[in-house]
Order: sequence, then structure tokens, then C-alpha cells
Amino acid sequence: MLLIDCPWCGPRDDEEFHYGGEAHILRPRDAAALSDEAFADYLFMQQNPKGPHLERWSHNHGCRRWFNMLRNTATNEILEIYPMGEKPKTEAGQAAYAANWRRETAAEKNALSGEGS
Amino acid sequence: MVEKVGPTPPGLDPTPLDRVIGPIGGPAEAGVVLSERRHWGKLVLRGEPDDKKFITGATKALGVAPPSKPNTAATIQSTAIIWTAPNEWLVVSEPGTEAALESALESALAGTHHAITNVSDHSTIIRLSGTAARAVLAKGCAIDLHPRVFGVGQSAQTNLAKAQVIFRQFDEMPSYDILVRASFAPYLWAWLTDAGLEFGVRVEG
Amino acid sequence: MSGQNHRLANSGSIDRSAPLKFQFDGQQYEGYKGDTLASALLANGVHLVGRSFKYHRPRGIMSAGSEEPNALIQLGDGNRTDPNLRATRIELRDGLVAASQNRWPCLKFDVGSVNNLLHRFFPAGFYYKTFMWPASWWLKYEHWIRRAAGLGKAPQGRDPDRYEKTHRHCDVLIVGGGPAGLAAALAAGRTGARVILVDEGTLLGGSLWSDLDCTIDGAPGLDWVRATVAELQAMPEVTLLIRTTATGYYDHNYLTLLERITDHLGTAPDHLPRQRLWKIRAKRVVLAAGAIERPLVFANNDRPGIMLASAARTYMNRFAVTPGRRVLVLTNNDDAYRTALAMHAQGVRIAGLVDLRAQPKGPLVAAAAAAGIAVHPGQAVVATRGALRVSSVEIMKLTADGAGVTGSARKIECDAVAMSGGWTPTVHMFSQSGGKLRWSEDVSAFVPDLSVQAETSVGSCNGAVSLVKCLKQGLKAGIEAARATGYKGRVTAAPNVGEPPQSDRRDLWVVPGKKPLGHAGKHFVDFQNDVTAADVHLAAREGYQSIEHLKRYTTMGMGTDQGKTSNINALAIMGEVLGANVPGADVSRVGHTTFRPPYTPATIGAYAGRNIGAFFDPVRTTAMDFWHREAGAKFEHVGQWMRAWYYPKPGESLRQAVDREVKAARDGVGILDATTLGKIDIQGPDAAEFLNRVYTNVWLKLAPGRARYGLMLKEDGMVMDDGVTARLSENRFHMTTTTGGAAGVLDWLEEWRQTEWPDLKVYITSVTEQWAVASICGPDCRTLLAELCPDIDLANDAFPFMSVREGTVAGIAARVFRISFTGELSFEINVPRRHGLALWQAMMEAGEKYDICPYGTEAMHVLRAEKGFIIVGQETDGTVTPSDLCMDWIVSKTKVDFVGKRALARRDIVSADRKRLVGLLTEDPNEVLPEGAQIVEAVQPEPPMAMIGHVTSSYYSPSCGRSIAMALVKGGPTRIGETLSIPLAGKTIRAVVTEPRFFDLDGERANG
Amino acid sequence: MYRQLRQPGSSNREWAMNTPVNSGGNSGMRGLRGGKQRYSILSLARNALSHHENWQRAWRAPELKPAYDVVIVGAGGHGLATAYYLASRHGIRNIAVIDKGWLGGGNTGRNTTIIRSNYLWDESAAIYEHSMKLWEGLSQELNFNTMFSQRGVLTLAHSEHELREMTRRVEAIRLNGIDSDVLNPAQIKQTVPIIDTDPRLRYPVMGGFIQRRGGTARHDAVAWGYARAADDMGVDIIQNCAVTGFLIQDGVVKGVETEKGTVRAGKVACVVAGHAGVVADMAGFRLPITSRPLQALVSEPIKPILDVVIMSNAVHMYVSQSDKGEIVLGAGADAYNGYTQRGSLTVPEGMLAAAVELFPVFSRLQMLRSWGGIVDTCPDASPVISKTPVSNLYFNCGWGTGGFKATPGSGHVFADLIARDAPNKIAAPFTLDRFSGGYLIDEHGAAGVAH
Ligand SMILES: Cc1cc2nc3c(=O)[nH]c(=O)nc-3n(C[C@H](O)[C@H](O)[C@H](O)COP(=O)(O)OP(=O)(O)OC[C@H]3O[C@@H](n4cnc5c(N)ncnc54)[C@H](O)[C@@H]3O)c2cc1C
Ligand SMILES: NC(=O)c1ccc[n+]([C@@H]2O[C@H](COP(=O)([O-])OP(=O)(O)OC[C@H]3O[C@@H](n4cnc5c(N)ncnc54)[C@H](O)[C@@H]3O)[C@@H](O)[C@H]2O)c1
Ligand SMILES: Cc1cc2nc3c(=O)[nH]c(=O)nc-3n(C[C@H](O)[C@H](O)[C@H](O)COP(=O)(O)O)c2cc1C
Ligand SMILES: [Zn+2]
Repeated sequence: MLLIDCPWCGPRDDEEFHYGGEAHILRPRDAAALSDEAFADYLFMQQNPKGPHLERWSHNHGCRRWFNMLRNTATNEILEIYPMGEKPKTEAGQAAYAANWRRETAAEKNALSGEGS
Repeated sequence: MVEKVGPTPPGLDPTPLDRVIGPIGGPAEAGVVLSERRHWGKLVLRGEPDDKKFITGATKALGVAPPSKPNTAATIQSTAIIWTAPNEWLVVSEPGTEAALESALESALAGTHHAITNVSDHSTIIRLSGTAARAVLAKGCAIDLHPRVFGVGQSAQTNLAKAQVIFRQFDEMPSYDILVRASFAPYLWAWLTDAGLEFGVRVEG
Repeated sequence: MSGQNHRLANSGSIDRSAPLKFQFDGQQYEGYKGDTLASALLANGVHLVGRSFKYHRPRGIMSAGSEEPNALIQLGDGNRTDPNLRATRIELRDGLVAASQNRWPCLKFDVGSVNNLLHRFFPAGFYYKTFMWPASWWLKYEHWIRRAAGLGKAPQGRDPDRYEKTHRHCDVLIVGGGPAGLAAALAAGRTGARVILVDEGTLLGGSLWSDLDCTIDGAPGLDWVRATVAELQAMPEVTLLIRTTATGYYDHNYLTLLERITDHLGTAPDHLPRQRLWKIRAKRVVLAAGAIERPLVFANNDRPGIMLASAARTYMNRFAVTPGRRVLVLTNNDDAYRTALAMHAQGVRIAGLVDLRAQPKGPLVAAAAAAGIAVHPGQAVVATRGALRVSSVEIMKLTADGAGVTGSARKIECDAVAMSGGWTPTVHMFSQSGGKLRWSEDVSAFVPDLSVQAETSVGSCNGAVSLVKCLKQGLKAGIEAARATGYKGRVTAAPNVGEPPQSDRRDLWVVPGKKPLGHAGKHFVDFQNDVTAADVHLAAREGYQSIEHLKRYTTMGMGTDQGKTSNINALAIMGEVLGANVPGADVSRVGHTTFRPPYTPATIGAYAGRNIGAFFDPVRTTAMDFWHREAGAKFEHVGQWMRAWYYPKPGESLRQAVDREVKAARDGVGILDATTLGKIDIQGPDAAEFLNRVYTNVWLKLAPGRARYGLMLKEDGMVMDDGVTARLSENRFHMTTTTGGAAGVLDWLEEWRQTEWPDLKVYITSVTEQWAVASICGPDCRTLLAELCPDIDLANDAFPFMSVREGTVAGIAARVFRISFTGELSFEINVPRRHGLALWQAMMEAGEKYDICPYGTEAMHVLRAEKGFIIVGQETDGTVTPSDLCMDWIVSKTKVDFVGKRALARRDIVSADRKRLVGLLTEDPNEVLPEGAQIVEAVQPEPPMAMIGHVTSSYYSPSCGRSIAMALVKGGPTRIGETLSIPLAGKTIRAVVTEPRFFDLDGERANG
Repeated sequence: MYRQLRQPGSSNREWAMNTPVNSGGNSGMRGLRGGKQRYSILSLARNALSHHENWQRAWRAPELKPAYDVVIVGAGGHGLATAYYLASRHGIRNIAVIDKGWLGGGNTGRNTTIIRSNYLWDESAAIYEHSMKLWEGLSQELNFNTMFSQRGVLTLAHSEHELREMTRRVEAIRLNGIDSDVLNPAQIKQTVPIIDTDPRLRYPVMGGFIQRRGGTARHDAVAWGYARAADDMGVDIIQNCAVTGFLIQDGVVKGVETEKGTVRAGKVACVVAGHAGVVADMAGFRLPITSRPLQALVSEPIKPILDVVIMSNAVHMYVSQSDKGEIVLGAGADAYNGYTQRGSLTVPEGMLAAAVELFPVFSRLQMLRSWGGIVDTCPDASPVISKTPVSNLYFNCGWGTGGFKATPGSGHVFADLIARDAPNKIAAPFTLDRFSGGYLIDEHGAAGVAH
């Protein structure tokens, strides 16, 4: 039973949370231009490392906020928790982030495109 | 063929627990005291905490600043403003006061990005009190309720048995007001009564 | 009956003033309060208590703790019977009824023991090699194998007891209440930290209850225990739990404790649970679980009367029971000398002290000699005798290397054997925590090495042998744990300890016998599962050399004791075998099997707790539920909700009731409780944009006061939910979802808003239960509503189809939607939940003159199917796109993006070959197809047949006067007009493909 | 590239059911073909006389050779079966099966052993039924008693919705030529007397269907039987030797790196279940797979009380009683990725409550041991049997919570894929290109618990 430190509510049992899979998946901006293969990559091909994993969680039985987390899937050790739209700050987190092949957050993506909404 | 109104006290609107609570009473020395708080007003207040206009507006309408500290509730007279998320509060007020409060908030917040939703009927409040209240909660709630950690003025949104709840502690007894969705209230009431069995349960009106 | 003929006259901590009667295998016995079933049986001279799993060999009590492999008991009777309980852990109570297991017809004469005679044919894994011919006979063989296996019997009825669970947090959790654990608790408790100390036994103090030869600060060890416990009890933040086993150690310092509350009371008071599962989140954990003595592996080491030396000492010192009158002690270490001396002091005759060590020395050895005990150094027990209890042993001189014996055998008469093969630290919880073990030559066992959680092991579970070390480690760990959680305190000096010294051990993993291993007698390693040293050799010979293969091939360590007394012996023997064959292989390389929860078997009911029966899953009901019930409705579970399914009049069948309800809804006025639909309040300047992104159709231009039907897709393009959403004002929408989808949709919206579109200014709030909803439909519904609703103009142009108005209905402030799921003129009236019942009653009352008819979910399904409206979850199953539903009209071609858009363009998704929605009309109009039936193009005489689709919805339609069905069929609309077959068991139904719409094709009726 | 084009529109149906089980020749073979000592009642008796001192090794402990025709990564049931069928059906015997641990120590050694073939979709039915047919002669073929026990698998329905889904599945199964009987609550009570069929239960037993040919097998024996038979034909099984990388030249795999050195190989086949993602990563591509803990537990052994396998989706639990007498229980996977072979307590708590709810007599039994495996699940809960972006490198994975039952069939069609470098008709729907095309074989939508 994981003890997850919700950035807002503090430490709670994993039962209160919803696991949202890999973090930092870039949703294609111009999906129409993508091949089926490239789109499948976005849709289905999630990182599945044995070791530090950047993932999203939501405290959905509490404050309903989403956040990012770095967890070692081989030990369940939680290494870092950081807000949605931000990058990890720990060394392990940055290494995991660098190893990701589609590292961009929604905020970054918007910044890239220079548009608001 | 059908009874017009349920065992709801005359002149009152029915609550989700009217047909569930059963007889009022129980041992005087019971470790657990349960009651329902009928139809308290409940407003969901949304707004950005870093928006000064919003905070001042809300403070003006409520008479107290919406708490910025997670897991706490601010109170003013009988009204409690419970932190539920970084941009969300639940305002619990005396029965019948919610409409006035809503319009006071609306006018105080005009021009800010905010939302107010009247959810007075979405949930009901079960009041749990008594020397064993903490032990009863602990049977279904995984968060630490030890007085060193969780005391008067604190609140939590969490699971209690199989229901999602928001509760806050309001005295040292300890006593808690537990907000639970209307349709889960009968389940939770039954569960609380059952969990209180070893301590004795008294039901109050 | 002379009774407790093995009870010592004095000593022990039993309550001699409280004699208790009990029954074992039908025979009456007496014991005392404070006894376990095992100690009471031994007091009565009963050693034979069970039969082994495979060979049905007679077995006696081997231990005094929860590691017991042999003494498994069926306790109690009726619905309160418990199989497989360890006699060593059952507290004696008056009237206790116990029986032995796995024997027939009786314990003394067990037919199953022919297995023992045929043992040669049953080596480890024999069943993998046989029972294969003829192939069809396996089920027959298996039937008998199954009957022979198993141990005790399950109760036959419902468990009358209740079980509870509770959560608890603490700063320091201490597992084990022996000297090490008590010391830790004392140190931590004195700082004011929140401490929980658990022990599975009935008394705190652990081994000090049997090691009476120890002193602390000059006084008996038990004095220190009493003082310590008293001090701990006085600390408000310290919780002491006895009869409580730490069963599991999970991630992030989450542990489970199983407390036995009423078992020892006999009859339990009603208000108390039988057991309670504590779920602890501890900041720090101190493990002080002690050590378990190992048996020695010698020929026929399993006869009743042969037990662990420390157990013999416990029975003597704690229970005032002697296991025998002539006790032979067999040891490879000093500790068993303590047992011999304790017995000797109580006047029990020591038949001999056989020591595997060639030259044992030290004070204990000297003391034994001084006491006149016959010590036989460098000797081994090579055989034992005695049918139902050991009666003699043979000893021989060991060769220098210990691999064999020389000289001639000497017989020694005895009626009990106390053996000691060293001690195995109880590292179960440590290992469960994820900690890494290391082989320690000091104790010849695994000890904690690397911790991975916030935990410390202390005392003999950490490899400490002396009491003083146990105390020191406990005190240190206690204070450090408290400090780590923010409390202040100093390490206190350990008390002065007086204890016998210990010298070296001689590990002889297999004590040699007269003949080669496996040729004469059985050297048991795992007593419960009848695994012998020869079986370990066999496994190695056959290639099952990994410790995990050894375990699974021989079932070593897989019994109810999980190998607590056998694992180290087995793996050491394997290490020896491999060491002989494979260079470099030794015990430490063999490794240990995985430790898993629970530490000892744990009642299933306790893990279920109160989450059964009424508490298994909440049942949700609406504000009008009471009315439906009174009206005699039949209910249907939809998700967690109870919904009125139909309202049969006396004598009516489902079909008759539904026909009537449908007719009323089409011809007069029908009323449905639609409360359970999910409702979401969406507010903010970007609310419309937000909807535009999550729905497939366009939303930006929807005018306030108007409503629109929307379809939500998953990102893979498959239909996820649908519902009508209304624009209440420029920046505010009221969304509805399916009943089952409500929670999921809310989470889905939040996810997209927070993670993908954080810039959108939208607030989302669930209001599902704020509103009670009565939906009325039918030609008369407008007139009816007009009577109750003075302030909304209900005329078509003032309140057009797909719009929303606010007003009062029956004097209640209401949100009225003009939408229709039945195709009829229809209004959905939303009022605050508290008024739901009043609204319903007012409608019923006012509607009486129109013969208003309540209809349930079944009629609703028929009504919508007649119109060809889909139900998510019935027409869809997570693999269906809007186009598959022939709902391309709702998918915007102009929007650049919405969730699921790109997925719809994938090559297999645009294939013409997909299954798409059609209608089906059976050739026989009275034939109603079963929902779920499969459709074929061509019927074959025999399966297999190629299926091209299946029936998703099917009803008798009173409005059409015939059956109707919807189906997903390959090619879909291209097949309209074709006749397809639905081959059912026994008959084939033929049906014509149509549009999936059957009634009111031009949609006029919704206008009234 | 790795797209093996499956013609859209080609029906998967006709071929599905009748593909001969022993395609590839050698049909009807029985027992071992190498020099191994055979197991039988006679050999058992003979060996008893020599105190069992003359039993041969079930498999050798060979040294890793520098090169093989085929290297199989992963000595679970599927990997070993692949080796066995490559050797026995395709005559390829210069094979190494390399495992990082002990053979059979992955999910094969820790599953709840349910075997059935009553799947909803044609493609699934085809492969699981193919497997079932192989199970039916497996002990004899391998000369190793796998204790395949066709005691029946009964799936319960607890609501109107489940009854409807049940009809859909039962009809599909029936038309696929697979056995299935519908039972009403009374018949269910008769079949399983300890089940609570009180209609007032929160999830009352409203009906069910039973596949009588379904059942269980002794999981370890399956791995051992295949290992022994493969070893008998010269296959090298290398234990305690993790594969750490691949030799890839110009998009073609040439061998693997291991803890014991480099091994060259003509073809490499990976069957590493929970570690599929990790191993694919070494080869430089990704799979649509997440690895999660799946937990199971057993009670203490008791005398027989449950003769069939029971599966229930609504209360979320499945259960059988093993030949040794334990009640074997399982449920769904944990919600988050993980390689710890343990999960959250919530899952066992849930399954035990469900078990007591349906079988009140379980309440006083005791849980003996609980554990977890690492299951590799695809978005559609169906497996991947496929070529990959790297030539001559093949993957068989994604069996998730339900691949034990597929062991023989999976190994059989995978061997065929490796030998011919092209999937046969049974394997074709399970290639990786389904994820880009979108033709998924979604077995969780309608089929419920995928065990
Ligand atoms: C608790 C549980 C219950 C289940 N219940 C059922 C059930 O009732 N019915 C059913 O049909 N299925 C069930 N399953 C699923 C089933 O167990 C698996 O699908 C199946 O056993 C997979 O077999 P495998 O041979 O592919 O994988 P595994 O047996 O897991 O074998 C994979 C092997 O690959 C090895 N490996 C991994 N990485 C490397 C590397 N880098 N180098 C070398 N070797 C490596 C591993 O050590 C392992 O031995 C269950 C699974 C679990 C966990
Ligand atoms: N070689 C040895 O290891 C050896 C030999 C003989 C005597 N001793 C003596 O034994 C004593 C050891 O003291 P200690 O405190 O380490 O151990 P202990 O055996 O005295 O106490 C351990 C306690 O832990 C409890 N326990 C174990 N697992 C548990 C669980 N999962 N849940 C709840 N309770 C559990 C047991 O009931 C026991 O009371 C010392 O006096 C030492 O000298 C040691
Ligand atoms: C069908 C089945 C039956 C089992 N029966 C037992 C048993 O009787 N005793 C036991 O200790 N473990 C039993 N186990 C569990 C194994 O001991 C072991 O926990 C499991 O295979 C996982 O391995 P691990 O715990 O070593 O990781 C059984 C496992 C399975 C799959
Ligand atoms: Zn939170």
C-alpha cells in the first residue's frame, strides 16, 4: 500500500488516488498530419521502465488535483512529486525525463506554439 | 395506497436518512453519538486563491477569509468554510441561509473568475460525537486522527468505509461533522452504527 | 482419571486455582487456565496429536510456538469449527473441543498410513511421473488424490462471528514483546512517542518465560518484564497488543496486525468482534521477532515425543509440564544444556545428553556433568523406536568429519527427546519489507542485511544470541526510532544481565544414520509436508536445484508452517549437495525462498472484515425510492444504484407490465424516475470551448436556454459516454451523463482540464445528487405539467424541443428540460433532492385524471429502442465508434480537434467491413431475439459458423405491435433488406435487416 | 518494417477453428524422443528398488555456447513451449532458452492456473481453443503429468447486464464450436453446494455458464514438462543468466548480450512477460504494454469442498481448490505499474470479502500465503505474437492476467512464426500492427475478468 504525499492534502493511502499512467506524453498538435503508426505511438506506447518512472496521479478521492510523480517501479520508492505542467527537479527525475522520447508538457507545448488557448 | 410523506418530522422536508435512522435514543453512557444535521446549506465556491479580487470579495461576503491551508476549515458563527482543493471550498451554513449567501457571494465576486454551485441537497451531514468517535472513524478511515495530528478546525476529504466523505472536527470530545453524498448516506449511517456497536451508540434527533 | 500425570508440582505460570475441562478426540481431559491445548495435552501425557500430510505418520507436539508443524487441530464444531489450528497457539478454555485431523478411522489406527508402508513409491514429485495412463483417467486418479490431501475440514455453514478492521498510525511499531521488543518499547515510550508493541503470545516477555536461568539487575528476568510492562501500560501513548500477530509488511511501512479478541473467552460477547485486523502506518518499525529453534535431521526424527529442546524448556518452566519422565537430549549447541539442567532440577530424569560436538566445553557442560547428567559427546542418534511415541533411541559415535558413524550402536530407553539444531532468526517481517538478507556463519542462518524501509531489526531476529545484546539493541533501536520521528531522549545503559554463556555450535545438517541416506528410516526436514533429506537429494539429482525448484518439487516449506522449522535445514542440505558437485556452491548461494504474508495463517474473515453482506457494496437509492417500493416496483441494479425496473400490477408478467407502461407513455402520460443520471455543473468563460473539445459535435454557438445531445469519445475514438447538455447562461452549462458513467465522466473532464488544457477557465462540479429528476412524456404531459407549472410557457415556440427553463413545478423551484429519450413530447423536471418525493407525488396526484403511469427502466429501454436511440454500454462495449453506430451526423467535420478525432481516421477504423448498427425484424413478429444472440450469414449444420454480428437490444415493441431489435452487423447499412440468420440452440431465427429505427420515423411526436 | 499486412476484410473465421493442432508434422507423437528415461509407473517402481538414486536429471545445466540458431529469452511456460515446438515440429534443435532466474519462476510459477477457451472474439477463441486441444494430450506428449484437470470453469452472472453479456459470449462460443453450458441458479447450487445463491445478496447469482473442458493444471509441472522434453531434444536451458542487450546490425538481430557473455543467434525470440517492455527497450523499440502487479493467495489446505473453478466479474474474484487442498484465489491487477511482485493490500482485502460474500464457509479458513506476479497487459487485453521493427527478432507477450491457459498454443504458433518468419492464421490477428490500424481484439469490454 503506497503512501502518496498529495501536494495539497498530504500523505494518503494509494486507495484515494487514481493512477494516470506515463507523464509528459505530448498530445499531438496536428494529429491529422500523423501517420497511423505515429499516432499509435502516442496512443498506446507508454514507457514501462523497471526503475524510475515519471507518472501522473490524481487525488480523486480527495482534492481531485492531478500531479506528477517519480516512482521507482522496482521498489515502489517515491522519489519526487511535482506539479502538473512542470518538469522534475531531482537528478533521478531529470534523468528519467531526458530518457523520455516525447518530453513536453502541455504548458511547454503551448509555450512552444506561442498561443494561449 | 402510498403514504404521502415518510417518517419525516412534520413540517420538514425529507432527508436521505429519514427512513434509515430509526428510533431516537440509546444508552446515556454510549461512546458514540450520532445524529443528522438536516438540510444545512452547502455551496461549492470556486476561485483562484492568488486572485486578490476574488479573495477579498469572498472574505467580504463570508465574513472570514476562505482558508488557504489544506485540510482546514474556517468558521464564523455557525458557518464553516472548508478547504477542499486549492481553488475550491465548501461553505456549510445554517439551513435556509444558502440562497442569501449565494447571492452575497455572487455580487461580491462579480467580475472575477469564480463559480458558485448550490449543492445543499447533494450531500447530508452526519454528526458523529463521543469518546469513541475517533475509534469509530479509524475503522473505515485511513488518515491519522490522533489529536496531535488532527484536531479542532481540521478537515479532510477522504474515504470512510466505502463512501467518499468530507469531515471536520469541531470540538475536543471529539465531534465530527461528516458530509456524505445523499445516496451513500444510508449506507454510511448503517456502517457507523455497526462500527459503534462495541462502544454503544446513541442516536439523537 | 489420574489426569495431569506430567504436571510438575510447582513452578510455571499457569493458574492452578482455575482447572479447566476439555476434550480431545472425544476423550475428556483437564488442564489449567494459562495452558495451551498443547501444554494441557502434554500434562496429560498425550503426545500423539496428528498424522502427517503424505505418509500419515503419527506425529506429536514439536514446538511451543506458532512454528508448530505437527500439532494441527480441528477446533470446535458446527459453524464455529476451525481447521488446522496449532495446538501450541490454542489457549485452553473450559469446554474446549478439539480433534485430530487427516486420519481415518482414528488417530491411533489410520488407514492412510499404508502410504507410509508404500513410502518407497512416493518419493518427492512421484505424481509428475505417473497417473498419466490412460489419459482419460486423470480425473479419477485426481478424485482420490484430492480426498487424501487437504488437512482439516471447512465449516459447513455461515460464520456466526464478526470481524472488524481498523487503521492506526504510530511513530514506532514494535513487533515482538520479548526482551528486545520490550526494551525498544521502553526506550521509545519514555520519549513520549506514539508506540505500538505487538506480540502474538498471551504474555509479554517472550523467551524470558522459559529462560528462567536469566537475571536482570540481579533479579529474575520476569521481574524486569513485569516492571517494564507496568511502566509501558502507564504511558498514554503506548499501546500494548497481545494475542496479536504482525501478519504482513507492505510498502511504505504499512503493516497488518491480526488481533484475536474473543477466541480465548469461549463464548464471545455480542458486541465484540472475534478478531480485528489492524492496518498500521508506522513512521518507524522495530522488528524484535526472536528466533526459532531448528530440529535436527536424524533418522526417524518425527516420532511423537521428539520435540525442540527450547519447547521442552518452555513446557517445563512456563507450563509446569514435563514432556517425559526419561528425556533424551540431542544437541549441537549449548542451549539444550539449559533444558537438561532445568529438567534435572525439577527431578526429571535425563536419559542422556547426546552432543554432536566432539569436545563440548564451557560452564553449561560442566554444570551438566556436575549434576550427574550422562553427556555423550561426539555421538549421534542413528535410530529411534516406538510406534505411537518414542520409546528408545540408538546412538553411535560420529566420525571426525561428521559424515558417518562408527563403532556399535547403543540403545537408550527414553519417552521423550529434546533436540536442538541451533536457532534461526525470525526474519519474516524484515524480508517481507523488502530487506535483503545475508548468510551469517555465526548463527548458520540468514540475518537482516540491507533495510529498504524505515525499519530496524533487534535481538535474536537480528542474530543476537545473548540476552544482554538483545536488550542493548532494543534500547538503542527504540530511542533511535523515536528520535527519527521527532522525539527527544537519551540511550539508557543496558541493565546488568546474568545469563549462561554459549559456546560454538557444530552444524551437521544431516545427522548420519546407520545406512546411507534414504535406505533406512526417514530423516525428516519438513515435518508437515513429509519432506526428507533424501527428497532434497533426489530433487538435486533430478536438477531441481534452485531453492525455488526444491520447494515446489518437494513442497518443502509450503505447509501451514511455511517451513519455519525446516527451511534452513533444507537449503543447507541442498547447499551441501551442490557444494559437492558444483564448485563454489554453498548455503549462502542457495538463497532462501521468498517470505510472504501472512507470517502465520490468518483468518480470511478478518481480511473481509465488515465488508460483506450489507456492507459489501453500498446500494444507492433516489429520493423517490420509497414510493417505488410502496408501488411494488421490481428493481434493477444499475451500477450501485437501485432503479425501478417495472411496476407489475397483481398477476402481471414483466412483458405485460412493460407493454402497459410503454403504451401509457405513448398514448397518455408516463413518468420515470431519472434521478440517477450523472449531472455536472460546468462554469466559466471557457465552458463552451471546453465542451467543444470533449464532445464530438459543435458547442460554441449553442444559445443560452438551449440543449444539445453530445457524444464523448475516448482518445482511441471509441464511444465512452453520451448525454444532453444545456446552456443555462453564457458561461454555465448543465451536463448530463449516463448513470453508470457519472463518476468516470467527471474524472475524465477534470483530467483533460487539469492536464491538457490548464489554461481553460472552467470549473467543474458534480451535482448528480443535488437534483431529483422526474421525466414525464406522452401526449398529455404538457397539459399535466401546465397544471403544476404556472410560470413557464410550455408552448412549442416558447419552450422548443431541446431547451431548458427555470420555474416552479408543484410549488417547487425547478429546472425543466424539454428533451426526450422516448421520442414523445417530454419534460425532465429537476428539483432539489429534498423535494423529489413531493414532486413525484404531486405529479401522480395531478396526473391521476390522465391515467399517469409510472414506468421503469425496462419500458424506457423499449421506448428508446423503438426510436433507435442507443444506450452506451448496450449498443457499445468500448470497441464501437460513432460511425459504427451510424451516428456520423454527430461527429463534426469542421472542428480541428476533439478528443478521439484522429483515432477515427485510422485505417481499420474507416474500413467498410466494420460492424455497424442496424435494425432487425424477425420473420415471425412475435419472436423476440435474445439480446447477445450472434448473427450469421449462412447457417451450417454444425458449428463452427462464421459470425457477422450480434444483437445488442431486443424487445417486444407494443408501439409497433411486433418484436424489434438492434444489432451490430458487419457491413451494417449496406445489408438493409437482407435476411440474416440467428442460430440458437435448438432453432434458427431469421430476420430482415432494417434501419435501426422502428417508430415515429419522421420524429413528429416529440413536438406533441 | 514490422507491419505484416492482414487484409482488412479477410474473415478470420473459417480457418480459425480447424487448424490441426499438430501442424508442422510429427502429429500424433507421444512421449519423449531423445534419450531420456521415460516416466511411468514401472519406472517409478524400478527406481524405488534402488532408493531413487538412479533418476536422471530432468534437464541438464549446460554451458552457454557461443552461438545458436535460435535464442529464446525467457524460460517461462511460453518460452519453453516455444523451444519444444521449434524442436519437435520444426526440427530446429540448436536452441538456447535463457532466463535471468530459475525456469518457470515468472508468472508461470505464480498463477492461479485457470484454463479455458471460452472467449468472446473469434481471434481469441481460435488461439485459446488451439491451446485447449494441445492441453488435452499434453501430459502424454511430454511424458510428464501436468495434472491438467478438466473439472470445469463456471463463470457467474450477477445482474441483468451480465446476463445479456453472458448470452452474447455463450452464443459466440457455441458458434465457434467450443463447449459451453448455461446454468440457472439452482443448477449452480447443485454444482457448487457451498455457494450462496440467496437472491437477496447484493450481487445475487443470477446465472452462469460452464465450460466443462476448462479447468486447471499444475503450473510448475507445465514448465518442467516442457523443459525436460525440450532438453531431451538438445535444447540448452540456461538459468540465472539475464539477457542484457541485443546485437543488432542494420536492423537485423545477430545475437544477445547476457550476464554470461555474448551469444550469437540466427533468430531471437523474446517471451519475457512482465519484462517485455524492459527487453524491448534494449532492442530500441516500444511495446503497447504496461507491467503491473497481479496478486493471488491460497488458504491452508482443507478437505475438498470446491470441485469446479468459479469466476465472478461483478464481485471480482475467481477461485478454485487445488489438489493439495488449498483454496486458490485471485482478482484483478493492481492499478499502477510495478515490478515488485507484490501489490497493495487493498486487492487481497477486496478479493477475500468477495470470496466470503459468495462462499460464507471461507470465513473461518485461514489465508496461508499471498503473492504477486508482474503481468504484461496490452490496451485491448489481448497478446502480441509478432515480428518487430528488428528483423529476426520476435516478441510474444501481452498475455497479461490470462496467459497460462495459452501456454501450449502460444508456444506452438510462436514456434511457427519463428520458423517461417511469418505468422500463421491463428497468430496473424495478434501482430503489432493492430495498434496502428486500430483493429484491436478488445477482451475486457465484454468478456470481463481476463483469466
Ligand atoms: C497472480 C497471477 C494469476 C494468474 N492467473 C492466471 C490464470 O488463472 N489463468 C491464466 O491463463 N493465466 C493466469 N495468469 C497469467 C499467466 O501466469 C501468464 O500470462 C503466463 O504464465 C505467462 O507465461 P510466460 O511464459 O509468457 O511468462 P513468465 O512465466 O513470466 O516467463 C517469463 C520469463 O522471462 C524471464 N526474463 C525476464 N526478463 C529477462 C531477461 N532480461 N533475460 C532473461 N530472462 C528474462 C523471467 O525470469 C521469466 O522466467 C496469472 C498471472 C498472475 C501473476
Ligand atoms: N541463539 C539464539 O538466538 C537464542 C537461543 C536461546 C535463547 N535466546 C534468548 O532469547 C531471547 C531473545 O529475545 P528476543 O526479544 O529477541 O526474542 P523473544 O523470542 O524473546 O521474543 C520474540 C517475541 O516476538 C513475538 N513474535 C514473533 N513474530 C511475531 C509476529 N509476527 N507478530 C507478533 N509477535 C511476534 C513472539 O511471540 C515472541 O514473544 C534472549 O533472551 C536470548 O538470549 C536466544
Ligand atoms: C496454484 C498455486 C498453489 C499454491 N499452493 C501453495 C501452498 O500450498 N503452499 C504455499 O506455501 N504456497 C503455495 N503457493 C504459492 C507459492 O508458494 C508462491 O508464493 C508463488 O508461487 C509465488 O512465488 P513467490 O512467493 O516465491 O514469489 C501456491 C501457488 C499457486 C500458484
Ligand atoms: Zn489531495
